[in-house]
Amino acid sequence: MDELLKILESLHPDVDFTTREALVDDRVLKSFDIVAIVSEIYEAFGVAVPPEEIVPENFNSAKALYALIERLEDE
Amino acid sequence: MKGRRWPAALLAAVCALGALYLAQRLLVPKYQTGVVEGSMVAEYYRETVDHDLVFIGDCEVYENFSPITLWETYGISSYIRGSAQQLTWQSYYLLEDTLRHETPRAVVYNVQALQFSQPQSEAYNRMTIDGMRWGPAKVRCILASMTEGEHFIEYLFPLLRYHDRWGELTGDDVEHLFSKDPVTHAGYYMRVDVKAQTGFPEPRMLADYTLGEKPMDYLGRMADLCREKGVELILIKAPIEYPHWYDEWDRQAAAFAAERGLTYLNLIPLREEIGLDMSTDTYDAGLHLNTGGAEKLAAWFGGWLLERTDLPDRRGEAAYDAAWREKTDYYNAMKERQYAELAQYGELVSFGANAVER
Amino acid sequence: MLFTSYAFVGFLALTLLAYYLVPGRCQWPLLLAASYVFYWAASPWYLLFILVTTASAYGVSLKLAALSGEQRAYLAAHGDLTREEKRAFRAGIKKRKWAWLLGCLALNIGILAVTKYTNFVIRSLNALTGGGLRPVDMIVPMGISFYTFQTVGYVIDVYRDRQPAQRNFFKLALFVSFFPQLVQGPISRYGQLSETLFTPHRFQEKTFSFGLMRVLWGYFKKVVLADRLLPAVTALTGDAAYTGAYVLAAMLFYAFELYCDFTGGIDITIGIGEAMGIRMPENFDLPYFSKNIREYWNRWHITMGTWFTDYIFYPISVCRPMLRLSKWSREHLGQAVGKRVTVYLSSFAVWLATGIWHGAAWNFVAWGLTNWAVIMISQELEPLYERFHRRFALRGKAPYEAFQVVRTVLLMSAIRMFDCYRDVPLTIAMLGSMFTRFDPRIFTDGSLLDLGLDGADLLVLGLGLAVALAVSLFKRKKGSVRQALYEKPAAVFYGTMAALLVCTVVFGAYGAGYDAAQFIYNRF
Amino acid sequence: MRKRALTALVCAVALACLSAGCGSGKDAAADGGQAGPSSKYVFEFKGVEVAVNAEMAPLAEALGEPSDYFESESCAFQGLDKVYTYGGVTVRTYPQDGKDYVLSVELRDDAFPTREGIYIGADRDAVLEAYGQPADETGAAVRYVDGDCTLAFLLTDGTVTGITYTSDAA
Repeated sequence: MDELLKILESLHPDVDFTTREALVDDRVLKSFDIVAIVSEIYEAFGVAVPPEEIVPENFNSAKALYALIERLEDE
Repeated sequence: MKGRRWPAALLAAVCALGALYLAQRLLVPKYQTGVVEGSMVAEYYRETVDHDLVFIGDCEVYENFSPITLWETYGISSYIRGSAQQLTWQSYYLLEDTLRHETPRAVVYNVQALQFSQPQSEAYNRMTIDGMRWGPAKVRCILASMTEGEHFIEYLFPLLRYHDRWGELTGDDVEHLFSKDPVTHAGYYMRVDVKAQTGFPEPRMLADYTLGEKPMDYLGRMADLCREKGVELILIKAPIEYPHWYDEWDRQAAAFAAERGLTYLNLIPLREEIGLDMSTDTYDAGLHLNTGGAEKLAAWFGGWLLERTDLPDRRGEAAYDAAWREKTDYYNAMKERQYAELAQYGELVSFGANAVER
Repeated sequence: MLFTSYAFVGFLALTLLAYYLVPGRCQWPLLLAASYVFYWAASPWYLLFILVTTASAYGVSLKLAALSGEQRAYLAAHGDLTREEKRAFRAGIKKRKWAWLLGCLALNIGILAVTKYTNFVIRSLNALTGGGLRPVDMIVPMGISFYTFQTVGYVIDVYRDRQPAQRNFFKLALFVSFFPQLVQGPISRYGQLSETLFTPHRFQEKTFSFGLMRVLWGYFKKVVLADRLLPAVTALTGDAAYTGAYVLAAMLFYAFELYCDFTGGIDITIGIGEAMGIRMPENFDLPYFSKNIREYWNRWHITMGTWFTDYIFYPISVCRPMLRLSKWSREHLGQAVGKRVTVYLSSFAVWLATGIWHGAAWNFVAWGLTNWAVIMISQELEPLYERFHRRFALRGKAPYEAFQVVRTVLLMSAIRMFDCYRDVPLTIAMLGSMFTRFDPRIFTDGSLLDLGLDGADLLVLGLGLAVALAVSLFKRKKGSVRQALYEKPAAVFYGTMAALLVCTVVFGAYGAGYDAAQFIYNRF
Repeated sequence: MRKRALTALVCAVALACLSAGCGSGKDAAADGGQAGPSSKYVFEFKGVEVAVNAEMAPLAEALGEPSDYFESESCAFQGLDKVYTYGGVTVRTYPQDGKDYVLSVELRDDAFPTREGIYIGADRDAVLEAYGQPADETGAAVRYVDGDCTLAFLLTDGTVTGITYTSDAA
């Protein structure tokens, strides 16, 4: 989780990712950010997020994103 | 909430329709000065007396025959149902329309338009058709006449056609919002000025001199309709040489008349007998007669007509006398006005081309 | 039937009437019939194309759903499998699903490509080789880009298990052919549109009148504003002699024309839906108030943008080769390049596709790639802006925001000239002439009156655009104009509607003297 | 795997386009149809191309003073119909939106041939040899149609006595 937060904060240092719950809906994360996050995740966790998982529900909060990573690692 | 909203909706709808109606009255051209040809067809419906003789055709009737002369000389009550470039099928439907209102003894049709097999221009269509009263004849006339890009609904709601005129409205449009002044004399368009005929260019060479199927078909329908109603149909060609009336066309018109047992009279070779002098009797170098010419032609033609057709002399019948007196007065007044303008300016200023607001 | 034809207005009135007269369960079949009549009226041949698309999407989506069901059932029944065994099974199913999806995509994108791009390829080949291949006479079904995208989106959603497959063929057929959006979008997602498309709707005064108001507003923008601007745009872009300040005039005229044309058309579309209780996605969010070009593309033709993002941008940028490329670049070319490579390549592909989607011609490719370049440049300049803002604290200040908005509109309008002049070198020369031959006197000496618009036209345009601007400003500050009117006495609401109708009929640029103008986006 | 194919698909489209070179032609389909000549049958004399439906004003200037000129106001002032005569060549115009366009060109004598080399006085077979199969033929005329122009050779006893180019648009 800490590693994920580090990735997110490197993109938007001014955002508190531990509390925000609607990162996509509030347009904090845009498509370019999402692509960057996915490639960072691939690098850090070895998990490739498939396009069908790129939905707001999975990217709206750091927690949801972390849950996604865990689920993908499991599958 | 709903119960209280629908009256407002209804009211708004009524207001919108009212505004559109007013806009339509305002924006549809009035054809009161300059281009008066657009008023001709509707003017017929103001007539108070019946007509024993009705002319049907294009400018070759409404500029070349003076019904006032026919009245004054022979007591013939006549009317010209003509409009600018009135096509044969339009003439047929106007005949149908006329015969719904009255049954004259004779109808004179001028054959010049037989050369057109296609609608020629949207502007002429509108001038001819817009003035017609609604009925099956008008509907069929529209359907037969529409050029590419015209829509029936634009005849039903002329606002859709003329909505764009708000930039070119004139005093006429406001003044004649609800009423129009007469512009013709029993359908006759008066011009007293003179411009001598000097000559015409060589006639166009045509690859095919056959008159079109569509106009000939409608001519046939005219003949059928007249026979059915017991009206004598007489075909004429006005004594005008331009646009050229080819011998080939003349033969076809004559053949049609012979086949149907009708009279066909080409007036071009009879000009001398009629007494027409194309250096003084035309206002536009020979394309149309002026009033002097139209009176001469009417006088001659009335005499010719009475030799073969029984047309009553209506003089002395009170209703006719009253109606024609009014017409004659208006005719004479306009004539005086035109002569006055000619004397003062050397040309007409409130009639014809000079009065067209562009 | 163009939206602006008498025939369509009559068709729409009849459809709306019938819609509320038939029982609720017959409403969607009625819409399907109406949509097919609408499409048939354009050309009976088109029906063949749309039926092929519908049938392939129907069959493939059912197959995809069946395969997903098989996977679920198998995994549920075999809870004792190891992770590797599960993975292997999933991979097997996925492979089969992918084959079906690819076949469906190949067929539909193939039809789109062949009908729309054959002549483009032939012309380009001829230009390259000097050859004399004859362009072929190709049927291009109306709205094919829109309905193909919409249908393909649905199939991919089923493939991704985001969307259950529609088992009723006729319902799917309605989704593909729904007439208001058939010719120019918006590109709806199945999940969203199906919520309201098939359900029965009772007549409700508010939704119906809101819909009608929006339809009228759309017509107003299209026939009063866009079509009245058209002659000037045609004159300015049709003659290369209009250089310098005229290019600026052309940019602005076209910007307004395109805006009024496209948003007007979409307002008509969405308004028709609203009047029937059907919700379609919004396609615009006050695009000309955007502060930068990326924001502009999030607010202009939104459904196309999100479609490209979801179905092209993401799949390309998160595919394994791309991820590996990104990793490799970081290791070998450094962090700076590594971070950028994915976004650069994927967005390049997206903008290339966007350009080609707009038109089968090089000027559209140039247009798309210029957009891409500008977005990338502004992305790179971001840190610079940050420093600038920290220094001067202008962010959020009204004059600075106004400057940003004007800058974005001008920039977008300039890029759009590729689409206007339809010739890449000419466009560049014309835009260049603005800097070498700018003569501002044309705006005041009456030169603009020689473009086919007289003083009265300009007056109507000025007033009309002012109204449109006021509506936009209100929307930006306070939200829905219709809602605000609705809260006033009913006479105000319906009076506005009546006034809108009368103004559109009287001041619209339609009928004799005007060529029936297609909606610009009908071409795509 | 699947994404790779999708990438490949997009790349293939891109490649197909790029490899086609960078010729930039005007998109003909999107150009609005404008009034104007659109026929291969064009008469040329005195070094001026006189096509039907072409605007007359510049042609009249190029052709110089006509040997005869006639104009007539059409009914209800819908514009002037004009007839220009240049020796044996007659050019007629029709008005539209305030401008005059060529309605027809007529050749009456053998001073000028058609572009394809037919003079007044040629025989029918020479016409067919020069122009190919006609659109229709009567005893009195051989007609060819292309675009908005009908070209007619008027025959008397198998000899061309008149040649007309006529607009089908007006």
